[in-house]
Amino acid sequence: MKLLYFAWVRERIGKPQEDVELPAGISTVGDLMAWLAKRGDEYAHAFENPRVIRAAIDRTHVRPETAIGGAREIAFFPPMTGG
Amino acid sequence: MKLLYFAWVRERIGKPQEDVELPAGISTVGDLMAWLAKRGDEYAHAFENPRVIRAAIDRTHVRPETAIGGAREIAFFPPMTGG
Amino acid sequence: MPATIRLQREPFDAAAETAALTRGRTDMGAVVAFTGICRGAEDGAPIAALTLEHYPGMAEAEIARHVEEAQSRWALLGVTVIHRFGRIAPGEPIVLVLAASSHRHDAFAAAEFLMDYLKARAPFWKQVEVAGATSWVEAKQSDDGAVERWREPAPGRRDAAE
Amino acid sequence: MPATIRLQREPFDAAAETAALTRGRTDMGAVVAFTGICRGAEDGAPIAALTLEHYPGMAEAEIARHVEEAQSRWALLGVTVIHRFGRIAPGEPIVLVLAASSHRHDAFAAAEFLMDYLKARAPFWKQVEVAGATSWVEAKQSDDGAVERWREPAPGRRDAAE
Repeated sequence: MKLLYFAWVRERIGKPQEDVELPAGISTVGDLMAWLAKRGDEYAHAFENPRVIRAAIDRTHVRPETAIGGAREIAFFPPMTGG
Repeated sequence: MKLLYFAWVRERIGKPQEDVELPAGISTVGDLMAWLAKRGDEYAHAFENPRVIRAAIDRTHVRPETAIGGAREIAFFPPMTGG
Repeated sequence: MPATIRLQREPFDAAAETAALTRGRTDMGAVVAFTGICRGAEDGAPIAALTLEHYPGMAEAEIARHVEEAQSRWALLGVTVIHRFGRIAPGEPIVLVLAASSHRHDAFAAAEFLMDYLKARAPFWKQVEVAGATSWVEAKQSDDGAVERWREPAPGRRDAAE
Repeated sequence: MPATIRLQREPFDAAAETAALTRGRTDMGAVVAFTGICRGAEDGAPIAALTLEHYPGMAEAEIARHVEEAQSRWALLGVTVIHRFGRIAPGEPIVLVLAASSHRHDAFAAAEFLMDYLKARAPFWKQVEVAGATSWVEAKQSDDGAVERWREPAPGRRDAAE
């Protein structure tokens, strides 16, 4: 599965994207964030306050409780500041 | 006193402006409209439905019950359709 | 605050007016431009032209008063209002309102307020030529409603200010 | 309805975009143009530049979805949304929203809806350079509030339609 990171999530993790193999038992976006947070200090820093992290599955905004299902691309980023 | 007419009020009366001497007893804008309506068929036509006529004293919107006071210029016109 | 108010017979250049309002300014984070254009048909009937009559002197003074009101209600950094009179062909611009602010809600609210005002309260009258006949455009009740809603702070917009 | 959506690094020409949207049309009685500009200061501190990051692919798709929503809610005849990314200096334009309609209220509402959406929901992130240091701009709660109000018909605007 392809993961994308933007803005300070990208900066803290230190890369814009990566491919990961998810272990069994990860069914929601929130599960994925909790699992990522344990992958190292840079991930722990990025996901230290998961409530402020926004996520998109296949380029559509989703909530932490959303099931990952057959997602191809999941992105994590801070609240948007466009316009 | 100078009277100004605009749009179909002007067309019905047949002139854009005129100077008039008001007789005694005319104290409000509504009194003036009633007096003007009796000055001839063209005025009667213009003021046949005084409720749709708007008025301004010295370039400020006023209501029929507004006192004429020391007005220099009174204008009568249909509801505005600018913009 | 720079305020430009102009009544004119000639067409205007919205881009040039916007450039004039914003040139050299880095505090204007939001500029709303409204352009009102003469439509080619009214209720399905083709329009040959509009002719706008106005009350010289009063129109300028009334617009200026409403620009001042807009300035007192919203944090504006500049306003331009240009309203044409005389004969206007379909596709030609009739009116331009520019409102510049640091933040978008003030610019949007002021531009819409000024347009609602111009439609219902500014001393202009439109005559329309359809199929060789001219008639005066009737005022719309909805325009009166639109201007009345500004008498109280509109719900849902002031509290959304940035 | 013609809809133009573009993300680009280069500045845009609002006048040329407006001309492209309205050329040859005599049904567009009302055109609202919103331009968002990089301000020269934030909370009193001079800004050297903004840098905008975006999520390619998602940004275009999300904007297109909201243009469609605007089209379903208001009687629109054309919409243009241009959003820049990359480094943007003070005074330079960041975003352009054009909404054309027969009537002004639809054009105003659609432009404001799209801007509120772009501010709070479109996948863009602003980094600001102040005094040699860069930092990510924090999202404003008021922008969330601004976008939430569109979930229900806003009081005082739909009933003022022409």
